[in-house]
Amino acid sequence: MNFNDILQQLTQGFQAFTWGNAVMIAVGVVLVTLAVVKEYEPVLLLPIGFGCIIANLGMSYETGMMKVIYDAGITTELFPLLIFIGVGAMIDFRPLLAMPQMVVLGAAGQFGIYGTLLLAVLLGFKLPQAASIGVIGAIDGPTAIFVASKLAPEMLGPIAVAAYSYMSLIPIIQPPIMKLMTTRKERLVRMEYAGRPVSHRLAVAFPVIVTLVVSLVAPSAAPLIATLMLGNLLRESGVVDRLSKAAQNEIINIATLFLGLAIGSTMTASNFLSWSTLAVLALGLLAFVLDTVAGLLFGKLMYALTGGKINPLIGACGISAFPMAGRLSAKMAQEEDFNNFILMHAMGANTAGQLGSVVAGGLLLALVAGFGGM
Amino acid sequence: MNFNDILQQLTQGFQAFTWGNAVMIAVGVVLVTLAVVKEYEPVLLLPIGFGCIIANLGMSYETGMMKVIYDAGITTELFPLLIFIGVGAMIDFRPLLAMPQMVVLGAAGQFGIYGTLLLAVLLGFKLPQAASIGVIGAIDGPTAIFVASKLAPEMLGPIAVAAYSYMSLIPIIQPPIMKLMTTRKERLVRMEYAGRPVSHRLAVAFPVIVTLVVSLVAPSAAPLIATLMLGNLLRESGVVDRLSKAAQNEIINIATLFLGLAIGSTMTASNFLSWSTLAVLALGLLAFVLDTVAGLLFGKLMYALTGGKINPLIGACGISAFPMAGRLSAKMAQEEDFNNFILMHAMGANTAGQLGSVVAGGLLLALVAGFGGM
Amino acid sequence: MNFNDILQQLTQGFQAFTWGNAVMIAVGVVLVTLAVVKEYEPVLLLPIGFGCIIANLGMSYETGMMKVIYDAGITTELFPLLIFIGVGAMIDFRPLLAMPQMVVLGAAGQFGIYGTLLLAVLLGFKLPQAASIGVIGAIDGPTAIFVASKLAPEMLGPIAVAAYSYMSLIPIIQPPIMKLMTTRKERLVRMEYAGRPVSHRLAVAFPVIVTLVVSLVAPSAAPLIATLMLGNLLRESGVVDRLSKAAQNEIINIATLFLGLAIGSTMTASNFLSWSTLAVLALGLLAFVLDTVAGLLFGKLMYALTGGKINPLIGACGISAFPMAGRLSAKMAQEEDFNNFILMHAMGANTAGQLGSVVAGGLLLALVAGFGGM
Amino acid sequence: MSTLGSALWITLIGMGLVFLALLLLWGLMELMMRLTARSAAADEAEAAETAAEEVASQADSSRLARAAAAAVAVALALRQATLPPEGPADAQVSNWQAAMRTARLNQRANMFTRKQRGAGR
Amino acid sequence: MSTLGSALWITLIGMGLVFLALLLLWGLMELMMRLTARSAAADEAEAAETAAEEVASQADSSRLARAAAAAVAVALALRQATLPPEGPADAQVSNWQAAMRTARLNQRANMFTRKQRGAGR
Amino acid sequence: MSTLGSALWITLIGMGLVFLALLLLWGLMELMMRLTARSAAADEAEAAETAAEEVASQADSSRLARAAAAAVAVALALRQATLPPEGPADAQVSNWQAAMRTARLNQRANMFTRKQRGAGR
Ligand code: NA
Ligand code: NA
Ligand code: NA
Repeated sequence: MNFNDILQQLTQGFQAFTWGNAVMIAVGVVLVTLAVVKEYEPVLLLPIGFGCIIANLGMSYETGMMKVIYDAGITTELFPLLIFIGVGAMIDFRPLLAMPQMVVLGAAGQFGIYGTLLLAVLLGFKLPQAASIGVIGAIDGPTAIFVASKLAPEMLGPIAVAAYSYMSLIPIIQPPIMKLMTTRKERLVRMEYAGRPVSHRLAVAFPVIVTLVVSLVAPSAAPLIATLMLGNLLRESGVVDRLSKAAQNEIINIATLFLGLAIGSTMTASNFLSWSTLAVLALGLLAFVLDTVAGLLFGKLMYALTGGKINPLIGACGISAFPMAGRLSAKMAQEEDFNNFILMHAMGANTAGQLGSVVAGGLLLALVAGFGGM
Repeated sequence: MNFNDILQQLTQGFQAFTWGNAVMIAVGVVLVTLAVVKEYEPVLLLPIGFGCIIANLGMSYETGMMKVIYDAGITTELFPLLIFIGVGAMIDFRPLLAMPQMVVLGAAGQFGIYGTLLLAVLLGFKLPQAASIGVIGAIDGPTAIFVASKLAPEMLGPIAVAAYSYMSLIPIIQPPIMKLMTTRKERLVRMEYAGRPVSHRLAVAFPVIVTLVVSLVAPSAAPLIATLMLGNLLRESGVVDRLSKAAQNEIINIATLFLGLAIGSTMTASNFLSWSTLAVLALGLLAFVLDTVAGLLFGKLMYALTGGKINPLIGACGISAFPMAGRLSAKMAQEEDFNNFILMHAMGANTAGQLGSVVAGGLLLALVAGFGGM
Repeated sequence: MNFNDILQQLTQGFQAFTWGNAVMIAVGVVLVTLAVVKEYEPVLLLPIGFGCIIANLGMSYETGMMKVIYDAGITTELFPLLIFIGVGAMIDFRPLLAMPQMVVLGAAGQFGIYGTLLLAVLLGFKLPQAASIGVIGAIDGPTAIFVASKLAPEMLGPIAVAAYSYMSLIPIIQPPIMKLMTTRKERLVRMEYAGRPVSHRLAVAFPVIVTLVVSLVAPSAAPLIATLMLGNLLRESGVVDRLSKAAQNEIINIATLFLGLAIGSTMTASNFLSWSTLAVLALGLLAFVLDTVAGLLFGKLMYALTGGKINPLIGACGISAFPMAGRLSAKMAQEEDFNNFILMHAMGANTAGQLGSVVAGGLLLALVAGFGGM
Repeated sequence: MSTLGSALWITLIGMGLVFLALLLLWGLMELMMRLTARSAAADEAEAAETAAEEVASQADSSRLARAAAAAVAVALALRQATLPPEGPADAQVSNWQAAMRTARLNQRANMFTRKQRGAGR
Repeated sequence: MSTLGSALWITLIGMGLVFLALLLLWGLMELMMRLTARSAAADEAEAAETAAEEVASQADSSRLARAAAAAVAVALALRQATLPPEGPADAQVSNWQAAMRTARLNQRANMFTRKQRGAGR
Repeated sequence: MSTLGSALWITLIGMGLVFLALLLLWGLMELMMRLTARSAAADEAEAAETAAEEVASQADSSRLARAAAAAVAVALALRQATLPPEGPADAQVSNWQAAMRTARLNQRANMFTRKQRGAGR
């Protein structure tokens, strides 16, 4: 027996502990605090924060339990896809079907991805990393995680943190931009909800058709769109309540908890404490702003083209961030005029943004591969 | 950079797409439609149909997410077994315990398996494939999938589709045969439900005893019978409500969804579009018919032996297809005579058929192995 | 074709069956019976018993389905940790926070671990095996399984059976010791529940702080304490109801069912039928007794030091066995004096015992490794 | 090509294809909406009818029942007046569907509400 | 041997063993039913009693209560008249069982109905 | 060293460290309890207030309402009298929090109570 060995065994927790770990634990505590006190996307930020804390206490994604979870759900890409099955089962695409012209806003809301990518490249990031930063501009958690885990897994932590933090900050980030870029007259525009009824048959066919089209046009987005639409099909079919409820509850809850932990477990001091993390956080915020600006510009364009029949505020929900952005736009319009209800239009644009984000994310994967970025 | 590469990246969805894929997508759409509009076993045919669609859009069981799911649940045989835990927790074996003579019908209802196997061999199928086609005659989804995934995984798609489609068509397939093979006098037989009470102790002991007997007699059926009986034990024990409910809800729902997707993902054009698929579909239907005929013949035999005390209609529930076949027989009897309630007898025969199917499936595995078929 | 081959295929169930298997099946039946009739920890003993039965019918953890489950949840250590997430979400640490002096009893309740370890070494067990037997004295299922699966996986079956059986026997094991070691006067001591209010903020911070402290002091306990505290954080945060409920239901139920089965599947005749199993069962009982005695001694010490303000009965809940031991102490006090409510104090000591068990288990792992025992 | 050049190309092609894909979806959605307009109207009418029945059955015990049902029926009639007459094929549910639905409902009821006989022991 | 020959043998042996296995189960079930007939009768009686109590407690507030309880009791008496007298050992639940059940019920109640103190914040 | 020697050392070090770790936790808990005493009192007061409101709203329809509310308020006042005055910053919830909570509640409501339009078909 050697007392040195024993002492080492007993103090290995302290020996492995570095200042970097202490800083990262503080970061984790901040994330947990934001989740609990400020209620910023708590279902994700709380597990991410806790995962970050334990990653810096020796339980990172490179070892033990967290490695098992990381390999099972992130390496295989399963967790974001399982979450998408649940999300799909919660989305109602009827407003979009009734007003398909909203897709324009859903496309416009993706400019931030590419604008951010360009800026990241200018700042010296390599193409896959720049694209992973850009995908924060998809403003959709599972898409961002799916793309980043393929292109730049080492940056998954900061990217997921940025994506979810800013998403929960949308009620703070967007309103100033919305007020700055629209006139009061524009914000007062009332829109009749044409209310074209959507048949049950079409509501069921829609997820299948979207899967077909997107899988052909952007095959890299196929897993994302297929799972999102599978969830939606379970919902709209009306004949598989058991499965639809499993998707909206068991499946999404368990996947969310372990996705959050697994992402947090990548936030070790060596991975996270670098200038690139700061750049990711800054560029991620920029992506949100660019998306909003582009969405609003297209909203104003539609306002002009329709002779003032479209309230440009709904441009801001093309960014995705379903369903927060949709609700916020409707709320902003109501603040100007209490009797102005544009929620259905906003939700149409918002679900279009969801589709646009998935398509843009998939194309990004294909383009980076095509340009030799991988 | 090479624009050819990029173009190829961007158009790979279209390049890989073949006419066969288009046909298979149509097949998938038909399955989804049958599930939604006709409500044919929707919890399975809807995921199978959707899995088939995405398999032909590049997401087959050989790659990516679907490979992960396929390997996790089909290669390991876990999904059908998890489903059986849930099924076991939903079965009440008391009617069978009160009338154990019903096992004769549960054995008779397995003739279709072997009759179909013989015919398939005559048509030129090899033994393992013929046996996999025959096992459609077990008329029990998990058993068919368990056996086929071991003997002929390449035929899993058509076999599962045949098994579940025909199972949902039982109210259409069986009645003409039942009317043809029984006289009105036979169908009018009323049966007193002797109603021997079954003690709690026996209801708990039964799953353990069945596990023992079947595991020794047909060890290849051990996983199937063990999981089915585990579920039943959870149910009958009355002391583990939490686990029994988990089996009947979370476990079976999640396993069903992903089992369906995984089976659908094997239905690629190259796997499915062949004469053998047509043969499987035709022979599978035959297996259902043969099972029903054999069950009814034994029903008539019991009618004769008991001096007319057994209504031969219950022979038709020996085929398994729990619980649809049991309900259908009872309904047929009531159509002849509104005051004739034979549901308990029908359920006795039906649960016997469930046991018979599992035993027959296990023996089939052992015999094919013994005859050098693997 | 060779009829010998076929006969062998068909009778392989009987051929592989030994007298040892028959004995072990009887053991499994006894466990199931205890679970159902006596209601001894049925959620664990019923799956363990059933797993034992099928392990001796050819479905052990070394093959097929049970191997898949064993590898997925025991080899990876995932099942006990998932259970701890659920347990954490069910524990309320407020009584302990209001009376932190109770930690002394939670520490005292771990003496049995080390006392048993010493005795096991004296009986000739090697260090890792002796430590695994000792950890039964943690009187906490997941801790015992976590430690034993690392130090002596071949003894996992008897250790888990001892841990859970004796835990359910606590209302029989503890009362005589409690009566023997305390005077009626001591048992009549009433304790005012000071009722210092615990702020929401502290209730949320507590799991994070405990994770930090324990991970540094006993890094081998980090996975156990991290999962327990993750569950508690989900609960106390109050902002992630979905996740907290998933932890308390889906996650813990599914993990419990398969943990039980997997442990049962290690109880093959060759693993279980040996003198060491008897030694484990005897020493495990001793561990419970030693824990209780040590806890009561420290309870009496506190009674003396506080001038009779502490009811020494609560010493008996320092052993862990949450929440049974806590309830039992309170019940014993009430039996002496119907108006004596010490449940809050008992729960404080009981949750302290839970923490003490995890810390002691982790230290045991580190010390056995440090002393070259592995 | 420089990384920046690649990035510019990616931006150009990427945004172009995003718009293309979504405009394609627009076209398909518009097409499908028109193709299913009739069945959509039928669905709406059916839903309204169901709602009317529900209101009637809920209000059954009071005098309000007939008034409420009438109100819903009027609203429904107004709506339907603007729609093409619906085919009878779509309005009625097949026996088969009814049977399957009943079976599923029974099954579900069994699963969840059935009293476990052993549970009382 | 030809594949067809094998298939015929498989059919013969397979169906033979299926019948054998199920007939074996029949024998076992019949045996067990007879061995447990007494305890089954006791279980039934207990269940009937519970039902009677439930009816009584549900109907408590009305005059129907005693009538209903009486009806169930009569039905029960008629049934029991045909059964062998039950042993007292089986009818009463041990203290131990009662304690464990209570504990489990408490635990369950705690799990699901407990108000999370932090939740109101 | 002999195995028994190792075992003795393990016992010594192990139990020593268990006590050390738990005593360390004691110290931390005591410290934290003191640091958060003020906020704990505020939480309690808030909880009491909520309870009072609940009692009031539940008893709304009867005369008991005001009496009950008064009783709770008195109990609350007595409790609070012994506490330091709470800062207003802690008592009021920020707009941001209110918005997020509402959003989450809406979302939850949508998820679970929303009628699936297709379901009625
Ligand atoms: Na977006
Ligand atoms: Na069958
Ligand atoms: Na302990």
